[in-house]
Amino acid sequence: MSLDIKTTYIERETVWCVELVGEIDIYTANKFREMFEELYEKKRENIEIDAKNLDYIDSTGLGVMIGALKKLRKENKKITIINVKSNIKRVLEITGIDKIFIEN
Amino acid sequence: MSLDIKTTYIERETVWCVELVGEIDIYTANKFREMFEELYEKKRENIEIDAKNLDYIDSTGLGVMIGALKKLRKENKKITIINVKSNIKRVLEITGIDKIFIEN
Amino acid sequence: MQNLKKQEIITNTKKQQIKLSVPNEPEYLSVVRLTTSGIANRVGFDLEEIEDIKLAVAEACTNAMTHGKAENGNYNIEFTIEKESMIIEVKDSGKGCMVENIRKPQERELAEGGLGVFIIKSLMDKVEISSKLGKGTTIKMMKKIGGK
Amino acid sequence: MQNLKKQEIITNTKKQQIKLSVPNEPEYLSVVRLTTSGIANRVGFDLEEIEDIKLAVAEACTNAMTHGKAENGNYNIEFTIEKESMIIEVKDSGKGCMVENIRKPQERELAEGGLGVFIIKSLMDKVEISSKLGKGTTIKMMKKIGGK
Ligand SMILES: Nc1ncnc2c1ncn2[C@@H]1O[C@H](COP(=O)(O)OP(=O)(O)O)[C@@H](O)[C@H]1O
Ligand SMILES: Nc1ncnc2c1ncn2[C@@H]1O[C@H](COP(=O)(O)OP(=O)(O)O)[C@@H](O)[C@H]1O
Repeated sequence: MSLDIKTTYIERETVWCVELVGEIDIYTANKFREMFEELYEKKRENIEIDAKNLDYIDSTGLGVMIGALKKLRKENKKITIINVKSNIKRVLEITGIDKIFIEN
Repeated sequence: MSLDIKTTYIERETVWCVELVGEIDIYTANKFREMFEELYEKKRENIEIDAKNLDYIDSTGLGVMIGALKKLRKENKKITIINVKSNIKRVLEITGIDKIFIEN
Repeated sequence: MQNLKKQEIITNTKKQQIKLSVPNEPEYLSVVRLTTSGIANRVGFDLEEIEDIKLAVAEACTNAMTHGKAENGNYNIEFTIEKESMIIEVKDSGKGCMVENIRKPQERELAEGGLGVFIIKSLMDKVEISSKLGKGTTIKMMKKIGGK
Repeated sequence: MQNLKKQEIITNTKKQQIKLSVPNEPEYLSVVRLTTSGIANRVGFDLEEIEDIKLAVAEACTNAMTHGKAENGNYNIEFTIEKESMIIEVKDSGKGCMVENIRKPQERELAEGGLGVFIIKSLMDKVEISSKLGKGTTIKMMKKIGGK
């Protein structure tokens, strides 16, 4: 019923690793948005989200991710998600957002 | 949000072992009561309740246990509880029922 | 026990309602999700269906909070359990909207908003939105029990 | 975001209410427990306090169902969150009782009943029972936030 975020910059691969633990909804979305803003200020690089311990995301959280992606795309960078749980995969698929964030 | 019960008669120790998994409230108390009635019909022996996987019990459940104990006491038998979780121990202590069911 | 058995039979034929009134505050949305999961589980939906219902209800509640913004500070959720379906109504008494203006999101557009109603419609078996400008909005959704 | 921050400040000064209306059926008691745990967790109670509140509310609901037996088939629970405490009222519109006849259970007696109200009083910081014969009963209980 809360959201914990751990961010690490991996020098060698020039990528931000973002580990999400918990739930993203209208209550925790601000924290999620601020994290993207912070990373953007620090280093405009690709972001890889590890969703292994993310239990829930709703349209508010997806909106934050799309907003962050739009900004990064202007720098030719991308956001990808790995280790997505089945219920979250379902939302991504329904909204067509899987094609944008999940690499094959 | 349900109750599973496993009963085994241990010949060597002449005792019924009762394993409870789940929660006992007004919804599941009937099942709990029927279990005691069944054991009573089969063999009027001591009963040992293993509460390792019992997450919750309320006054309805305690009432069933007291009722069963009253009947068994007339046969000089007893009911004991082992492996009690802290929240359940608290209820037993508050009501003074720990003295009746928990052996030291 | 005789009594309880009798009661159970009556229960199965009449429909039952659970009502929840929640403050217009994001922090209580997790409570709504928990309650919704508990009811859906009790009614007999499977794990995947429970996730669907939970998300759909949460999306409707998010809309009630962000678009509805009812003055009295609370919005309402009603769960009606029938023999073959569960109906959930999320009602706010907020500013309302023009229902015919709600559009399906365009995939290529990468829109940050406009996903909520689309998600609800995708996850539930039937969805009706009714709204009166200045009077509030009701999103009514239905999921069949054992509908797979 | 600016807006949300402002809202949070307002939030902290006014009291908030969550209301739940539940059918008089034992099968929904687990839903009440889940909702109660969720609210208590949100409000900031620790694990042990959450267990206490959950049990106290469940005992009051069991009484509403067994003794109250409201005609319309539902009973109500109201959670009021104040700055320093949570107040929970369990209300039925059932047959009521003579409050002064409710007694502390006698330890030596091994009574199968009469534990519910005693447990509620033991677990909560303040408990008031009001009842009118034929009109229903309200059990109002309070737990201090950070009261340890
Ligand atoms: N409870 C509501 N009150 C007022 N308007 C609403 C409500 N729910 C939905 N709407 C309208 O429907 C639109 C689409 O909602 P939705 O698909 O959830 O996307 P978003 O909330 O991101 O705009 C909203 O922008 C709003 O105009
Ligand atoms: N909601 C209620 N409606 C009517 N009577 C009630 C209610 N709650 C409690 N009572 C009265 O208080 C008594 C004590 O309740 P309680 O301590 O829970 O024990 P028990 O339910 O086992 O009798 C009940 O027997 C009943 O007479």
